Amino acid sequence: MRETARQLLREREVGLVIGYAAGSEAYWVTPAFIKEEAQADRLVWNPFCVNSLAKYLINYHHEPYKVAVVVKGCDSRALVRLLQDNQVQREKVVVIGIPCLGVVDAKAAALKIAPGTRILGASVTDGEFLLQTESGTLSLPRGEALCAKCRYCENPTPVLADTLLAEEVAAEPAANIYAEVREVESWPREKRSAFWDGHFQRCLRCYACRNICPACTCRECVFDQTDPCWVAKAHNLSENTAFHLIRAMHVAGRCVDCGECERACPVNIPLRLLNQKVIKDIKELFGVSTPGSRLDEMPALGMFATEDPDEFN
Amino acid sequence: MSLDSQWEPKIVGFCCNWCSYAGADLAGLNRLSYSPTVRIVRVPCSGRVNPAFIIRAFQRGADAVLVSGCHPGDCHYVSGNYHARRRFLVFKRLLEYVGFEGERLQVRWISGSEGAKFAQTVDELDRKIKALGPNKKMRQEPPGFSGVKDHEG
Amino acid sequence: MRLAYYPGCSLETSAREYNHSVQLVGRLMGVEFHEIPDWSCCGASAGHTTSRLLALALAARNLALAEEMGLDVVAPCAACYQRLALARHELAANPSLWERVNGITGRPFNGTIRVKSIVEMLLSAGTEKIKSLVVRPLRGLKVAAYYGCLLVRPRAIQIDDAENPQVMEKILRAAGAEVVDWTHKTECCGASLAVSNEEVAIPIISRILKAALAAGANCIACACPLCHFNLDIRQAKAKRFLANYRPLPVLYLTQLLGLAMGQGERELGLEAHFVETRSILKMVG
Amino acid sequence: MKRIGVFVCWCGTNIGGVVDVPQVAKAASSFPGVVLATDYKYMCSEPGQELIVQAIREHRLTRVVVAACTPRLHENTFRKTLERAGLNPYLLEIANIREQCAWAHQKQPGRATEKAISLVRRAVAKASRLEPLFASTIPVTRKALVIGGGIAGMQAALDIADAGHQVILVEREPTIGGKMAMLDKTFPTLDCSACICTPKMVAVAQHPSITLYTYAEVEKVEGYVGNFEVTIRQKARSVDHTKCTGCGTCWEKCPTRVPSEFEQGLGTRKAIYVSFPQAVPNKPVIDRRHCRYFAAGKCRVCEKVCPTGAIDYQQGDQLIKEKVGAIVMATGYDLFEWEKVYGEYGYGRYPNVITSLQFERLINASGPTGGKILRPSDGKEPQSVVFVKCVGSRDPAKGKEYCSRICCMYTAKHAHQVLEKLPGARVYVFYMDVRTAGKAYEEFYLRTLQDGAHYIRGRVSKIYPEGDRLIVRGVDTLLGRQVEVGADLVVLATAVVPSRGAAELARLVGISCDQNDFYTEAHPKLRPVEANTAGIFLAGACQGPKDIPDTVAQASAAAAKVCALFSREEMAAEPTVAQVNQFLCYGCLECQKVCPYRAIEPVTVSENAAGKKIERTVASVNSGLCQGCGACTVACKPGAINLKGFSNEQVLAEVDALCL
Amino acid sequence: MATLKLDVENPRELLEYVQRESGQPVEKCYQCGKCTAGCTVAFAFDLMPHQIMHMIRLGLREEILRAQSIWLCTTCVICTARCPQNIDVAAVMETLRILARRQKALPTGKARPVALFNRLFLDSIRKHGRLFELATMVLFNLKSGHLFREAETGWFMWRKGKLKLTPTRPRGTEEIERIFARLQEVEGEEDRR
Repeated sequence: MRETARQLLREREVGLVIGYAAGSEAYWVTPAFIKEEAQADRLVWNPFCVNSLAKYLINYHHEPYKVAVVVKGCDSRALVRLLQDNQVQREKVVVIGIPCLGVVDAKAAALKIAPGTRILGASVTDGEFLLQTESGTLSLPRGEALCAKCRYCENPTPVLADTLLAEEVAAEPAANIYAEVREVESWPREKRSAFWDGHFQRCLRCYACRNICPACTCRECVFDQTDPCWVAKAHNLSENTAFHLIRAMHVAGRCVDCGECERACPVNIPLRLLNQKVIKDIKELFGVSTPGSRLDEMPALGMFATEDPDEFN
Repeated sequence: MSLDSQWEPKIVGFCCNWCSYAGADLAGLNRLSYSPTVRIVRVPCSGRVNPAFIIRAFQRGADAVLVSGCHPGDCHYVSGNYHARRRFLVFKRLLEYVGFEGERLQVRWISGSEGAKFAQTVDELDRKIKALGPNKKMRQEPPGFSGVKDHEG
Repeated sequence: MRLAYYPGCSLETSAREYNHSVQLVGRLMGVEFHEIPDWSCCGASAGHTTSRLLALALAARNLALAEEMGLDVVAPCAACYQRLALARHELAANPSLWERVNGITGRPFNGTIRVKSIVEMLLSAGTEKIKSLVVRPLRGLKVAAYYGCLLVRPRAIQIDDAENPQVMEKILRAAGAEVVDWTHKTECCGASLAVSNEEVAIPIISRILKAALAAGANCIACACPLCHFNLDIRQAKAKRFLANYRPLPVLYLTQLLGLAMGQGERELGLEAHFVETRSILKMVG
Repeated sequence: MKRIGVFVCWCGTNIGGVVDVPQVAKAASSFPGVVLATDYKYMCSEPGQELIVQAIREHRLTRVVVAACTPRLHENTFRKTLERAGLNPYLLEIANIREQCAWAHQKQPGRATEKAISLVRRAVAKASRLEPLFASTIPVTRKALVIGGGIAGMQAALDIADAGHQVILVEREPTIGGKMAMLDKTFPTLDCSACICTPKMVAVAQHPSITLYTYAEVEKVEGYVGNFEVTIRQKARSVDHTKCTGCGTCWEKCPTRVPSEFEQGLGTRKAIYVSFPQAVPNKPVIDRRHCRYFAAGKCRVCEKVCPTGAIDYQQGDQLIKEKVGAIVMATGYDLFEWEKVYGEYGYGRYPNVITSLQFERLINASGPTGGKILRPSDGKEPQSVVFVKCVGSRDPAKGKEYCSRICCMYTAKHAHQVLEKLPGARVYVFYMDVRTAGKAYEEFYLRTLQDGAHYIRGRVSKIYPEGDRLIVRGVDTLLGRQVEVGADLVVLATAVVPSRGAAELARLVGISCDQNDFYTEAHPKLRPVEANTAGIFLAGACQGPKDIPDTVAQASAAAAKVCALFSREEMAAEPTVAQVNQFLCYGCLECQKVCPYRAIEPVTVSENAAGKKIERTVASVNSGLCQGCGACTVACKPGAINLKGFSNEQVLAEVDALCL
Repeated sequence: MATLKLDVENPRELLEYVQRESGQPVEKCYQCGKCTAGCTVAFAFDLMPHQIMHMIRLGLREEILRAQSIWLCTTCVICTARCPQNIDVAAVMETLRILARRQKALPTGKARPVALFNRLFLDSIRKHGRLFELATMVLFNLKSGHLFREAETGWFMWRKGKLKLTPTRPRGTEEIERIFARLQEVEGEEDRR
């Protein structure tokens, strides 16, 4: 990765490389914005590189130079969506794709080790996940340590990349990706209602979910507008629910299931469970793929087919 | 029904100007009597109906929402109802998912000649909602907040 | 290629020569046949005209047996092919019916194997393969390829176009024969009525013979023992309806192929036909 | 502060008999912004309107609510009332308390009154959010494009040109005339088709206001009603028509013969050719696919013999741009390709099974047989001719579900012609129904029956050769018997389908097609000659199967519509259209994808961002094209695109008011 | 010919039954007659396929179940393949034949030997698992009263070794018997309903 970045910068191919750099702790990586060849050594790739970097590209939309960005499979879907929404110009981006075996849910991993033990590093293989700590290497089943979104990954290999930094990783045979959604669907209505009320009640309306979302690229979000006032700023269950429903509909057909909203949520609202519901329905109803999987497939709610299912007769 | 018999549901209807609004007019013209609980907002096309409007209705105390447009293939604007169909297939499922009774959002294709269908749809919806009782989900407390904001000056 | 083999009732008795020629030609082409142990009658027309469930159950039992062997099944008899293939199609299209039928047979069929007709089996190796095996090209033969009604109808199981199929012609051409373009190749021969109402069947047979004769054919190729029985044995009775009758030998597709591949008339059972086949042998030399 | 006046109408007893009108007015007077609420017996009457005018002036009203009948009835009436009082007409909102209140709830007057109050509250809420709207005007280029040079296109072009407007007529074949030029006689009058068609062709060519592009296709259409810009591709003719005199030496000497399209394959033409002797223009083109020089690099015979040096092998395609204000689609029809699906009729293998259009050529005095009915296989005169109707029509399994409408009549004509030209010949017509709706049509059919044609009610299941004849096996459902006829010639009345490429052209032009690819009219009853895109009109069989009189009528109707559009230099556009707030728009262009009218285009705006000048793409609505459906407003996440007259703010206010 | 009384009871009952059992939209039939036109056996029919389709709509149950045509149909499926309305006419004929059998309608004329042969054929399968050609033929001749029908054919086949004197018995005959028995149960139950 460093070599690729160095080369791109050296040959003035790009003016900027967006990648990951080590943070203050091993399990903490931060976005890195590398402009000079010499700084390329700061770049890292490890199973803690959970965040999606694609959205940063928007900030460089008007810069004269090209930008290189590091993407995992899920991030590449976000990039595709940004391209489809004309938020990023393809010819101004160099996509460095990383076929990925899954990234780590640091919170979950931390629960597996003694409190206070420092994490030194981690690696993921096909079968297991190895966590290096001060007190030795710990092996965990992948399912227990990986982010929820990595348990069933549709695109371990980026759907779009100019260079791939490793061998392609084949997608697992389609498992029941939406098992959790189906679980919630199967509950009685009252239980569903109470479940979501409970979560929405706690929403702080901090908009972290929106800010991190690669599908949210509006110049001024409806929730920031006062006239018309789509949703009042008041913090109560009604307004919070309205906020989440409108948001879900706004990202319907655009949400690429990157899980960043859920990760960013300070009060742990299961937002992926909400957005996945819409993704699942759209796929089932209209026979489309997960948004962002294909550059030539535009958002499902901007299209129609006369033979779409109809239950409104 | 355990509810106070005085309670009448509040139902907001969105009718497209070309088919369903005309269908509603026809129901009146033919003196078909139907429940007065549905109050109509005229929109040019079912494709104009933003799910956010429906969310707002529920917030403000509507017990149900009816969205009605031309039959698929008959849209005055060629394809508006096809877009509406996609949106509401998804939106209705989402509402049910977060705990709404599915009956509270009805989407129906009613043509300008289907006055009887309009009346029947309204009555059926009225009956269903009376059986369900008032909607509490997402309702603002206290109800009756006036969203009408004066805008001049 | 390994295939489960479903001979069907006729191939055990009245169409033994078809059975032999299929096995001979199949082996030459590298097919390994595994006869389904304990196969039973497919029900033929009596089954489906009596009860839909019965027809499905009789076919499904044999499909299940083949499935237990883990092999796709070939049914040389066109009638058996149609019954088995159609049953498979109908079951797959109707899960609740499928369940009922599995309950009746007590031998669940899961739909994991396919049914092949003899024509598909022969063509699956490609015409080049057939050409490579031909040692005695069928020069001089003008063959009317007769499909009858069972191979090309109904749509769900047809092996080729219903009005002007060409797959048998492809095989025959590969064997060096000339094929005639004729008009009655997919008409029904009336076999299901031949026993019970012969007087109805005979005019039907004569229409087909007439068309083949008019097209200048000197023999008919078929892939169904019922058609064969009708066109061959009943030719004597049908000829009184035909003004310009000359004997028209009726051969199984595999017999013709066998001849082209150098097999002897005895092995192919050519002597077992009612209408003399010697003229054919003379032409091929 | 808005000053709203509420006017509640009694409509005699229509409303007043059920709804407590004074109570509604009283309730309305307390709604926010309402400065006057009053009632009157008949608000739409002259005194009623005068009352509103006076009130507007007296109370300095800035918004008006009328609670009366449906807005579909009197919205325009009251808008004019407002205008009379000097108020912008769009500052009106109507509460429908008749159709959707008084009439529907006659048995519950109390509830009806309650609902009426609620509906008025809604109207007041919306009224307080109304903004004045102004109808914009669009300049109109008074020049029309007609696509297709058959009888429909020619008629439309002539009518528009006769009205004094410029017309551009584009035809993809080397000659105009279309299908009608191929026909022998026309039903039910049996007058010669060429005799009425060729004069039209000449008139088109000579009309000073018509510019004719033959051997040309429309390649691109941009713009909107009144302001289209079209690109026409003039295909290379390889003949310089300014030099060519049409003397005919080249096609006499050309050594290559190919089946003639005009003769439907029954005759031949040369590689350099005019389609038929009366072609317009009567100058040849080289069919490069078949020309020896283009195929093999040798020959050049035509070049050698041409006395004027008009042959130009180097000629390339030319692109021509034209600005027009209206487009007439007149692309006509083709015949259903029966050879691909009707195996039971031989898949086209039997030479004596022909289509009815081939029959037209066969019987045409200028056709390949000089008008003698001779069967293609051996040139013998047929003694028995069988006509089969509904081949591809009324056949969902193999063809089209619809009735092709013209076959019954032309088959009757063909049957008549056979009996007239071949005395003693036998004619059988297999039919399902005989449909003769049209002036003098039934009479014509009955005459054919009297001529001796045998009409057999039933479909044909199989046609096959026996000897040198064809056996037609069908059914006579009236006899309840299977029937067989020996035939020397079988004529199939094949379905009428849109001409090849019609659907692609529709996409290019921006109109829609039905499931059969016929162009969709804006309204099946009331706007049958308009496409759903403003400024585009339909003529002839491209909209659905049609005979000549209907085609000509529709062409003239389309021309009248064009002339109406051209009657002024500018046209007014409805002001209730979408509008983009460019500050909010972030350029995702989802709105563009849902717009059925292609009214939304990206535009680039420059602005200063953090001290830098940047360029940004945003959506922009062409108010000439926008019809105001509002689909775009829902597709727009930030609400940057809004619909005037039905804005987000207004609808939300209405919802709020209804929920009170 | 006798006048048909069209005012039958429950005129839609037969139509609905046939549509349900055959899965075919008989209602879509527009009487073009293409089924009859192509029918292999139409020359021997007493009622034409298109007439039967029409009669189903009219609910003329008696007339249809009395028809020999429904037994003479060879299920060659030409009618189905060429039906412009995509109706599987052969399946409709089959449904009627099954209905006739279940309703114990007595086949007459040419239909009798067809029904007899079908029964003997199935009896043979039930007993032997496979068709025992010789016995079936002999029984058929006995029961139909034409003792020496096809004797010549039989002799020829005997000479060519194409006739077996004993049935080949697969080991699964009990299984076949069970299928028949279960079916009788199931269908008996349906008939009672």
